[in-house]
Amino acid sequence: MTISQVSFGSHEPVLDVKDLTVKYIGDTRSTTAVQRVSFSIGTGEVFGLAGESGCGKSTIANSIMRLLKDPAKIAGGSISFGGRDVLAMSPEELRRFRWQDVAMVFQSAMNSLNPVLTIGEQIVDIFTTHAGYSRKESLRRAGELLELVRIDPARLKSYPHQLSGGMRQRAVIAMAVALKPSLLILDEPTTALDVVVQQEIMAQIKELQRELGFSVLFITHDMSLMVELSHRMAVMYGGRIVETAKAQDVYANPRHPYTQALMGAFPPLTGPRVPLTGLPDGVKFRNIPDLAEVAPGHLVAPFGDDIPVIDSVNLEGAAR
Amino acid sequence: MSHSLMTPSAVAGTGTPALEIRGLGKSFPVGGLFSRDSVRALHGVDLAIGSGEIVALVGESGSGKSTLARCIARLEKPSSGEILIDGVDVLKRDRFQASRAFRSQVQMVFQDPFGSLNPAHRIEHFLRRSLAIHGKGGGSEEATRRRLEELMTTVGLEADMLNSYPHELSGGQRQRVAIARALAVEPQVILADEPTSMLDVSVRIGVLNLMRKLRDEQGISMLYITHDLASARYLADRTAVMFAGEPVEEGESLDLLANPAHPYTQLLVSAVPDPARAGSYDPVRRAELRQAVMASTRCAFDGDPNQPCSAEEPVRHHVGDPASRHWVRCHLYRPWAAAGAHALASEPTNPSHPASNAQEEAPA
Amino acid sequence: MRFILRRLGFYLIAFWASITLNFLLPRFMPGDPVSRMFARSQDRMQPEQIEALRKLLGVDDRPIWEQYVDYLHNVFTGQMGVSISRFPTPVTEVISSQIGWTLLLGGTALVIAAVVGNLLGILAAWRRGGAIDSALPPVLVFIGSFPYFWLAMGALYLFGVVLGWFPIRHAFTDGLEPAFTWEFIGDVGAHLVLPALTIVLVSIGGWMLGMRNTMIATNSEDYITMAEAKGLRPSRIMLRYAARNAMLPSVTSFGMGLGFVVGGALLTEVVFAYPGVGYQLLNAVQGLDYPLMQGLFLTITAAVLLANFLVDILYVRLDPRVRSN
Amino acid sequence: MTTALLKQPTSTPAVRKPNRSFVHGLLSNKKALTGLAVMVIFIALALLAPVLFPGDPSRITAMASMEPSAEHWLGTTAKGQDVLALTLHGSRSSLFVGLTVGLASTFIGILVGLASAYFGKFIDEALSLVTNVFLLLPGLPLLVILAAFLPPGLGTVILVLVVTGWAGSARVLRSQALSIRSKDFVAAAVVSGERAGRIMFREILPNMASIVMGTLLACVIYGIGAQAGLEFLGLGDVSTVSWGNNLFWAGNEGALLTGSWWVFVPSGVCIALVAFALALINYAVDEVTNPRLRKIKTPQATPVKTERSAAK
Repeated sequence: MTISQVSFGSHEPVLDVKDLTVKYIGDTRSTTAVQRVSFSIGTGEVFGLAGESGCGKSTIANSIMRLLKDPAKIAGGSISFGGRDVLAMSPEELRRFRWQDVAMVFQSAMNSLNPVLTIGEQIVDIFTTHAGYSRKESLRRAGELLELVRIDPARLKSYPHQLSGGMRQRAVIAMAVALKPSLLILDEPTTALDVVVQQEIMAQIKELQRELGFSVLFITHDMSLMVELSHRMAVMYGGRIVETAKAQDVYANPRHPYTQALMGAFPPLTGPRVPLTGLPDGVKFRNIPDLAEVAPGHLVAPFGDDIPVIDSVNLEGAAR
Repeated sequence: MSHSLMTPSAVAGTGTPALEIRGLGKSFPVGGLFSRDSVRALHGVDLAIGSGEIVALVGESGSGKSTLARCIARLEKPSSGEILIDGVDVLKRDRFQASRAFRSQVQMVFQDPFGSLNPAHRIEHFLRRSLAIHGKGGGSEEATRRRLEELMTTVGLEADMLNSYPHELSGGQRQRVAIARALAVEPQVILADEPTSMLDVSVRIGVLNLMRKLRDEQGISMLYITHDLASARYLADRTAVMFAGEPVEEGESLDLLANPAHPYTQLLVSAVPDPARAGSYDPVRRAELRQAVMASTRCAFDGDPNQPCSAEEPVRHHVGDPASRHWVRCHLYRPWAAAGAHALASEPTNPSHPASNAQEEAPA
Repeated sequence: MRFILRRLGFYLIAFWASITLNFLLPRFMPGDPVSRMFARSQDRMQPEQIEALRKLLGVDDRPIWEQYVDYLHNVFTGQMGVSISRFPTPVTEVISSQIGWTLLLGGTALVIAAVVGNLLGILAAWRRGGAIDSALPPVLVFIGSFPYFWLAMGALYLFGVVLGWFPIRHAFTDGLEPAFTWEFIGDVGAHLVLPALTIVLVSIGGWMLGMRNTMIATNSEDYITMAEAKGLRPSRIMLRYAARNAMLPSVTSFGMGLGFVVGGALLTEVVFAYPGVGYQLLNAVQGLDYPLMQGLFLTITAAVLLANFLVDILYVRLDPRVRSN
Repeated sequence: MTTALLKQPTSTPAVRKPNRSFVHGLLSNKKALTGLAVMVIFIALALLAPVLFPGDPSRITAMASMEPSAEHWLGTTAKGQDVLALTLHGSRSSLFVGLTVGLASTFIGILVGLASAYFGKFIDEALSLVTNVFLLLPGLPLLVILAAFLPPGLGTVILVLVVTGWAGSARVLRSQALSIRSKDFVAAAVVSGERAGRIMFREILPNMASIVMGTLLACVIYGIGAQAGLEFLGLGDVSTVSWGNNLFWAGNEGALLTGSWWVFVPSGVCIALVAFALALINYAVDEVTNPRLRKIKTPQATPVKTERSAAK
């Protein structure tokens, strides 16, 4: 199976994930969280990964940064970044790779900031560790970073709890671009925020991306947001990619029934009210096959005409 | 699918509303036992829900919409105001604790289906208790059993799930159980506090459709609380917008979201991602709106003596066709400008306004 | 600031409660123990001393609230009466000559146990399944299961009587004049080893496991993952991100632990005849010396409350979230 | 549309009560099993003591201060009592007091905790204040004072231990009850018209099973240890045979100074073993309910090193 290279940016992929498989090794049995997932992201491209909770999208993000914790283990496949094998990096190489090459914005800014250190200290940490700047120089640059995301540099002395949710997430974004990484992973960066703030954060990220030219791996369950922001996107279900194409193509012409259900889950804000259905409760897809190309750059996991792929279970929420 | 999507509730609008709220206010004390400070969460809320009508209450977190629901459900004690069910003020009727009579009239569905079902009990327990408390079991064990199975079928679940524990069900299924539990007491009004926000996106619509079906088939009135404008538009006949503890705009859902009159509503509408409107984002326009509204803790013009808002309470203006029930409460609204693009454009905000350089301020 | 004031108010209430308890005990206990005491020691006392003690302990015909006001007044002016067992020394004098030894013993043991225990806990949590994590906890929990006094007796027997490495009783050698000389300080140190060691041994396991469990919880916080993603050095993540946060509950239990250490020190003092307030308290109980008992209890309570207050102030320094609200 | 796909008959799932998996987890935990085994042995010995050593264990049966021998397995005291008989009979009082104190303290803790959490506001403020005051008053000195004023006896010992011991459990149970109180299912029960008592005991309490058990174990440990301490100081009921009293007499008769370690060791080791066994069960309860604390398995040979160790 190949992903055809319809990258938005250059043809040289920044990130190339091939057949990635991640397993959770349990006491008695193991579950596969991600199964043979492949995709690549070109320079300056925004690649979206959509799917619902538990579909494995965050696991992929953590695999790329190699942040998986027990009992999750990468059981197969490869991740290469700018031609380097991420999975073969030594601890020291890995430490340098993190944040300098790939930075990440986590879902909840409240939880991803250390509550007992000031924002300033947490930014300075990055500079002193990676760039070897003096404390004073680091502080100066930290101030500049905050200005970049339109936060008053005086806020360097604030603790996370003293900032509003939106400000905290902007501070995290400032941290993420501190070392000008070539890839930024956004793991549901706005789910905890209100729409108005969400809109501003996304605008901020777009602006920074235009300015600094990094690539983005954008993870969300909000299809509308994803279609608005991404160049290309993939839809995940049960640890597999079920469909991948240009975002506008997915929006205009979703092929897989699951993608259609996701699209149908967001009623439009304009036009007439039409009945939508979404996916019935307890419906599950099983044994999703590998992707096949249905149109140039549009790959879909095959499903039978009579859709036998769906069966009903009532225990799917048990492992939330 | 025979949903009456195109007919926004013919039943609504006449007779005594099923639920009416007048001047409801709620303040929370802050600080310790001896502190007299308080935070105003709700202020002078008026709202009416006709029988068989679905009204959506939209707003961001902190706008007071959940507090309102909890006050109506009498999980919180309102500081002032009246709650009328069929024209009777229930706050006066049972003053200290909500009576069972009240509980059988108003039910609530909570946001988190993983938190609203006690993990220690089987599904049957929840429904059986609701039936037993309010004497809706039908007298005999057989009748109760039949009623239980009927309830499960109504919400689209298999009857044999009655034996399951909540952790064996998916989020969507649990929320259906929560709805069945509310239905069991045969209430007049169901308050649904963000019933879909914790569910997987693909099953959200299913729960909304179920709510609509219950309204259509059983004539239950609903207050649908959400931050999701699109789902409010999809489900509700009317929509009210909450801002800083007060409803600031209300109207037929389609009309309101197509022609938002209050700057806050405009801001909300413009912030919703909608691929169909891709590219409609206008930073200048947004900055203007943002400047006008700011963080949702208070109106930007509150406290500015030059603004009429601070000097006097804003009054309601009708928006558009006088026959419509669309109103807005904002001094900036100019009825004569309604014919134009949007009301705010005719009144450019002053750049030196004190709020203009205040980003969202941190909570103190 | 508000937090500190609230805590201060709470400690005052707690202290008031213990004074009231002290006031009520001799007045409402069955069997009239106070009369027994007077019967035993009346001949040694002056009539006015007896009168004062009667009032203090409630053998008194005045209305109860009047007695109460009087009692409060006495406590706050330091009039705690005279000790019976060490007649005619005033209670305050007896206590002040002994509190220092308890502070030395309890303080040393507490600080060593808390510091070492917490460090071990940090290391155990950071290297889950490593040597420290798997071997140490069961051993420490087992040692911690022994009663303070039993371990003290065992240590006394083994290292004092059999091996003769350490002195077996008192805080310093009899006949040695207390002074700031190396000889005296060394002597005090030698007397301190066994009692302090036994308290440390019994209490260290609790510190270690407490810290380990909090640290494990902290390690799964998002900000630790974020710190790792930032590519910070592991030692920095462990200390400034994980341990710095995990120590907050430990600081709170440090305050709570004080009360237990005072209790443990009491038993240990008894075994080693260490001249602290605990040993004195037992002597007072055995000698039916109620004034001294009351004085000692109030002093111990006050010390524990004060120490807790200091810990609160420290907590405010350590947790910025408390500071701002 | 997709409704046709839902026609799958849902087989009735093997229903498993959540609490059952807790018990199951406990029984498959090595720590818990060890602890339970030790406790079973001690309880059996305590029950069998009158059969094994009929009559008053404190009567003088042999020469004084005899070393352990075939006749007296654990030797004799300075008075000539059989140490084994004293130890076995002592377990009866110690276990009884420990269990009684544990149950009573936990019961008070449950009442205070539930009332505090459910009613909140003024009731919570008042109860918390009382709890915290009791928690802060130094335990053993308070014990000593109380024991000194009250008439001696087993009842006094139990009363005094409950008075000083309930606050700790109340605090733990309150905070747990508080977090359950804020769950939506409690609000849902209120909305459905349930009464306060039923909500407290049928909705909140069942979810606290593991923490109640942990508190109970901790209280029993406290009861046994504090009773021993009190008796060692001579403040207990000196006429009963218990581990604490055995140690009190051992100290009084100078067992250590004469080198009769066999008088002093058994009761102390018994206290430690029981406390250790209970602590083991307690830690096992923690581990079963908090999966993060479980022991990490030795990583299997996988092509990629574990992420965590690679990160260091």
